[in-house]
Amino acid sequence: MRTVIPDELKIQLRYPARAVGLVGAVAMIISVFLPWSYGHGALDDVGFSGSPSPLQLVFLTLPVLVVVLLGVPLVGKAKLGRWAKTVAWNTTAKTTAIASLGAVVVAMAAIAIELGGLVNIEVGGWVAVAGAVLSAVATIFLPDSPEPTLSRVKTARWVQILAIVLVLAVVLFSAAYALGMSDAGAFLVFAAILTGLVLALRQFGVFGWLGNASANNNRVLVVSAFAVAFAFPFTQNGSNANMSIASQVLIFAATALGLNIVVGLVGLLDLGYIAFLGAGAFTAAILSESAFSTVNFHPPFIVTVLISGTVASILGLIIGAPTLRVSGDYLAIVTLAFGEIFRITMNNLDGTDGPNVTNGSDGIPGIPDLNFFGFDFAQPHVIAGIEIGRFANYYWLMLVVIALIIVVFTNMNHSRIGRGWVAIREDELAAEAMGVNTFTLKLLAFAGGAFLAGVAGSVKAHYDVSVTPDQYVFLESAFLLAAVVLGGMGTVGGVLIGATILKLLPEKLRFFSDYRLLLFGLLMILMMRFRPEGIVADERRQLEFHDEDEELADEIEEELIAHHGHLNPERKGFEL
Amino acid sequence: MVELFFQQLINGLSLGALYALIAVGYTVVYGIVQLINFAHGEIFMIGAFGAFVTWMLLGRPTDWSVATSLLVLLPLMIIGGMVASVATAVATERFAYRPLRNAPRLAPLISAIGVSVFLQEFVRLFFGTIPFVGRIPGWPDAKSAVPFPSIPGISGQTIQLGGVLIQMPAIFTLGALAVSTVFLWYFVNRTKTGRAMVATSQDPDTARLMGINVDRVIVAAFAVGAALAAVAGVAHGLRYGNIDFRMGFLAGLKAFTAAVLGGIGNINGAVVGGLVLGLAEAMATTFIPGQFGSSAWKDVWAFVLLILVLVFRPQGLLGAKVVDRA
Amino acid sequence: MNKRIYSLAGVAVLAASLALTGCGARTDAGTGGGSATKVAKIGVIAPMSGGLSAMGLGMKNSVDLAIKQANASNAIPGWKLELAAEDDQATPDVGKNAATKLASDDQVVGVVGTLNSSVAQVVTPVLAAANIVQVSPANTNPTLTKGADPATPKRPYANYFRTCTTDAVQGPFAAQYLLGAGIKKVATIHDKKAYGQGLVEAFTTAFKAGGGEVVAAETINPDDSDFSAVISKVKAAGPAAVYYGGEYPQAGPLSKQMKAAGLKVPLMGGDGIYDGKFIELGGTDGDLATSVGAPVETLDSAKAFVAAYNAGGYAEGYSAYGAYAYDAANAIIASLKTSLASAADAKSARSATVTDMAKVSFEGATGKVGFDEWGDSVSRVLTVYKVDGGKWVAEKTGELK
Amino acid sequence: MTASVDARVAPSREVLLDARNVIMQFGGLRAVNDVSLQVHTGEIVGLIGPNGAGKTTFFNCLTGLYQPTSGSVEFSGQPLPPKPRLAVRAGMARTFQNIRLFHNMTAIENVMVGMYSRTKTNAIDAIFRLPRHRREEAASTERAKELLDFVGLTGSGDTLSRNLPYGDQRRLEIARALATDPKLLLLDEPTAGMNPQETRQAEELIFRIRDSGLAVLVIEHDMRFIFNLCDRVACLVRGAVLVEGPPAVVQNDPRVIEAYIGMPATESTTPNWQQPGDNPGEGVEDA
Repeated sequence: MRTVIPDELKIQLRYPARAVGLVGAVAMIISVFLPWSYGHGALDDVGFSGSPSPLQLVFLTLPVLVVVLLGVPLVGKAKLGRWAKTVAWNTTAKTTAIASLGAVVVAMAAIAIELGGLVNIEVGGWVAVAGAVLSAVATIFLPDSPEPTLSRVKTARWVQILAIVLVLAVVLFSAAYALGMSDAGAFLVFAAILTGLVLALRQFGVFGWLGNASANNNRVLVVSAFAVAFAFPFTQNGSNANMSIASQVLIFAATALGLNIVVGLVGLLDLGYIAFLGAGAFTAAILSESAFSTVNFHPPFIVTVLISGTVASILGLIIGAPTLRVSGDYLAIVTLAFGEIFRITMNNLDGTDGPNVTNGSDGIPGIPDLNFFGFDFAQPHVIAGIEIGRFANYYWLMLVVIALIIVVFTNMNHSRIGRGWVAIREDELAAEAMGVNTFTLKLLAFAGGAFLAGVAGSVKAHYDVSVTPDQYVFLESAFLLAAVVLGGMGTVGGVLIGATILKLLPEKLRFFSDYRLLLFGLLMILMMRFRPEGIVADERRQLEFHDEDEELADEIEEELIAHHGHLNPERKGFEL
Repeated sequence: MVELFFQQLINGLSLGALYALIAVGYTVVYGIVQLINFAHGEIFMIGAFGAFVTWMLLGRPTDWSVATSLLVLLPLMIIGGMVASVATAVATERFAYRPLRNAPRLAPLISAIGVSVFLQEFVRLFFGTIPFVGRIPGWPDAKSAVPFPSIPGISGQTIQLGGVLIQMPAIFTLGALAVSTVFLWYFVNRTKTGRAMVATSQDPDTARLMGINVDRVIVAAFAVGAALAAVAGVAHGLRYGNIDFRMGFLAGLKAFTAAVLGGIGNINGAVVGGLVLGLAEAMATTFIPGQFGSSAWKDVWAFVLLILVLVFRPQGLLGAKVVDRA
Repeated sequence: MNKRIYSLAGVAVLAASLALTGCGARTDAGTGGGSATKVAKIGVIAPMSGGLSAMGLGMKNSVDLAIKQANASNAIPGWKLELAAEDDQATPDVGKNAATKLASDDQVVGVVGTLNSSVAQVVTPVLAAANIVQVSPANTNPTLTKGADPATPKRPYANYFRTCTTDAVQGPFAAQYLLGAGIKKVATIHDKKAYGQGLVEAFTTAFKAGGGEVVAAETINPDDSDFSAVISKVKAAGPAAVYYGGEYPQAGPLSKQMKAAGLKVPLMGGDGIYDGKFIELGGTDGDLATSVGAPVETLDSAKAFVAAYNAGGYAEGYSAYGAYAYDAANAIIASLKTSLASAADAKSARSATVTDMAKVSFEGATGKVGFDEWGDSVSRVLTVYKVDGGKWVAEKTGELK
Repeated sequence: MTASVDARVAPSREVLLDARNVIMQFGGLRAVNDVSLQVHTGEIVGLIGPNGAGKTTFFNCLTGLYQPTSGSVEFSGQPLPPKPRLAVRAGMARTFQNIRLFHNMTAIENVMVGMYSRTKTNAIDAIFRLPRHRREEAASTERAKELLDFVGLTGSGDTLSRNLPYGDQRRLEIARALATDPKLLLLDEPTAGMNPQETRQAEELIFRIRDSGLAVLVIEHDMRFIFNLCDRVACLVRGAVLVEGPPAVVQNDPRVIEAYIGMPATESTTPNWQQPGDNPGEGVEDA
């Protein structure tokens, strides 16, 4: 964040700026204990004095952080020792102050909209606004700090592990908290606060350090991430509403991860990917014990999963074999056409326009719940005194599926095949000239991605109870692609985040649902324009999209070395 | 059976003419920037809505004489549609594609999907609305299909030729295609911009060195494609009697198929490809026996044709050069 | 010195905040805290955004009207009814989340919805698991009440009811009308969706049984705008009328293109095309539609509904299914009258509400409201409407035997 | 004109590459006109010629990128497979005139891609991390490091190839080609853009490659480089072999001198020795 204010002025004003910034932050802290609104219907009821709402308490972290960032340097550089340069005090203070202003503005806007007009904002709200403006403006006048070097700080292993666990715990509770919100305004304010915190911590250098810490403790990170995800249903107190959303997020994410192999690793644009999910779902539905099933063969689910994946990957081969030979641009359109062929065909195999396989547009409803050796997915189970309902059962199953997909994705990526894929993406002709079997590898990616989608589809069929062709339209393919693009092509974490955002936001912001697609289209355009590598950037991808940026190239190389040590194949990927 | 054949021939040709008019846009843009302008179907849709708006602004004339309708109303509507679609296409190029010209090939394609969804939704949500003010009284909203105005002398008029019934909108579409092709030929071969387009399509770098403003040429390509798409939009409205915000998706996909069929990058190819595709669809529904001859399968046959062409003759029927996009 | 200033400031702040404590403490401001009346909620699951939102919002408003009327007349003493509306965006995934949300709300005792049969297929199991009664004003797919196999009907979900009639009633009524009008040769076209296909199947069976001949049976793609190929084929068969199973967005253009292509015979359809928009999009004089119930003008209860709805100040019209939704809500309320009477809280009244539905019977906005052993509406009164002078005009009202 | 088989080569050396009467026709344009060339084991052969003489096209015919219109190419006594990657499997590796590294991969990854055709790990091995995967991965890493050392890129393994200096990129391309374990290495202008010192290093590197038992076929413009380096030189002009023989002979052949001094003006007017498909929008003018 660079501002136009001349450096000399900044140095002159550094003391008054710091003081004013502190006053503003303290004002924000005080405001939390004052009522923000006259009515009680706004956000999660911010109309009390002396007893802040949970949201206000969360908000409190921002001004407190500002106070710390502005206050600590006051104790003197000498006392801080090496910490004086390790973190970017001033710039982070500025980011945090601006973020608080953003959060306050969103909060006030929400109050005004929910209660009908700015008149509903009480004194606390105005104090918060004033404080936020004050501290934001003041911190802009602080001299810029040098780049933080926190990422290079060496710490003990247990500190790193502790930090990872802590971060994941915070993630878990924020997720649970955010999902539990019923008020869209409150959700937005929370999202604004969270975004602000993340930006501030990044500025502070925490993410660089965390990145290294997690690279050094890859396995700990992965295991604890799954532990946290596994623990999530226990935070829901038996409520199904959020678990239903959470399992849909997982199904969506699993499919997006499959697409990520094709788009993210090999660089093939597949616009009909939803068809593979559909193929898996239809196969599983037809093979299930549903009364509407059109065949008389009902194998156990484990077999069904494999058949579904296989059917999907055969479709992948059928569509891939002829088209992967032609250029990549055509592939996008051909896959799109294939997606349409799939949907129309499923619609037509109804006994009128073709053999009766899918019941046409009625689809196959009444698919029974899964039952693994007596474990009935339909029934709630009580574990540790907490009721775990139907959706949580599917959530856990999907978690296993996702874990599997991540293992496949990562292990393939860090292998001879993965290198071949990246080489194809970088320069297909050169790859072919170096002996890489480009066609087979592309086909493998296509069929493999389809297989994973088919597996996800087979679970989706049982989870959804009903499978109809109109669930598998082009727009869904576009959404999958958006999850990959938004999160970051070629990454696992990014795609998980992208999928979560794309599924969660519409659920939480239902009042906005009419504008959902409009924003979605706009988002795709803006992402491509301003951050094509996505939220979590894959190092290589970032370079491809910023081809001319040599500085970035050096930076990323440094990171690559820092993260992966150097090329030690044993440390990448997971053991099975 | 013979009558049915000729009837479907007419149906297929006029449907194909519609595809061809849209397909030209894909082909011209692809020839110059190697970009599949995924949002071109939406440009076609906006052309139709532009013509509709023109009609509304003219005071929704319904009782003009045949001569005035054909000589004044229809040309005005076509021009109105062109203004809307060309403006949209140029803006799209400027804001969504131009900044990505040196990005990896994936970027503009994804951006194009975004544009496509955005334009559809924009029309759906805001047609007949003034932002922050509200709906314009008396204007239909575009959330479902909007009835397209009838043009006296065309709408509902038919010509009987033996057992074959030819509808005037079909004749209009075929005529529009013929006129557009002549216009295009003239534009490409006889105007400075047109020749600059050809030069740029063959070697953009050299063209730039020769003093051709490549940016302008690209804009011109988008504009030409959009203008023809607007004509197609009017033809669609006359033919089917209504327009809606989703009409561009399938039509765009079919038109792209037509462009590939004829050989993408080849203008004549787009025209031929469109006509062939239209015929194939019409004939498939009539002459494929059994359940698979049902019209529910016609889109499938069109797309299967696309895949077959790509496998066996990727350069298309008229053999445009296929760029090795390795 | 510094410390002193800080503590002073702290005291000042504390004092200020105490002074502002006009709003009371967080603990004692509960949710209305009404001890006299308990709350029960009736949910609505319908598309409230997207292309079908007009119908969904009409449903929601009509249910709202029924609830307001019940509260005003104190229909269930000791209880206050509330509306809990959820958008399903006409997609199963979203609908399922909506149903799950309502099912986890202990105060919800019944749900009116959905509009789409495909959404009902995922919503009903969720509600069934929670024993919540569901009354759909619009689902016409027979399998929802009679199971997969029409030969051996089996009711899949005991909590599912509907106030609209199924395809099995409308199709035959249309067949009888056409036969009665002397038309023996028809072509059928449907849009392959559950509603249209069911309608055409029911129509075809009845029409053939009555001695008619179906000379062509075609289908169209729901998102098509070009019907010329189908029309050419149908025209070649020379029917005296075309029976169309589907909804007005396709039916209007289809009728228009039929007439333009020289196939100048009436197009007949079900309640899916009984809408002003059909005429706007190309429906021409002579086209026919069947709709459930007697015409609004002839039914006092219907007139009362329309008047109350218009007086309610809703922004959207009640649309095609408003009256059915109103009846559905009133059916639930009727059942609640007995089930809630003895219940301690809303949740415990859920199963009783389901069982009591069978006894519900009253004159609703669409005619007689009641349910048979499958949960289907017992009303079999239908009306044939005809486009005349650019308007729908009631042609014939009767009961299907 | 047909080039004759060079009789001076010791008979003990076997013929590795045997191209006979290769013709490559693009539409009306004959880019390679009846060229025959042999490369023996352990030999460095140079291919020179003015711009547009068809050198790279001929190269592409040898490596399976183009299918010659007529003529035959045999490698180790077998007909050359028609695909680049099969040519690589057969033992032929190449570099590119304009460097085509995988720019956003590290140097060592680039080299490991070169080993693709010599490794066997399949998807199942990779997913389940089976012993074969571990074994091959370890061996590949080891071998890649050796190769980097060999070409003089010790310690640059983790550098993104786009960040390497120009000369190092050329060397990395050679290392990547060597990773395919070839019998014959084809270098397309390996010293283009290099300074004299780098050129000397490259020369030395190519000698070392030859000494390790590989045959090398080099396209070059730098006459001094090629005459120092090669055992035999063929001069290609307008698609046909003009002279072939030991460097000293070719160097002094008046026709070669004439080709280089007298030709450039006429050659530059026919710059179309490329795949016709390079002109993407050619169809537009058809309208």
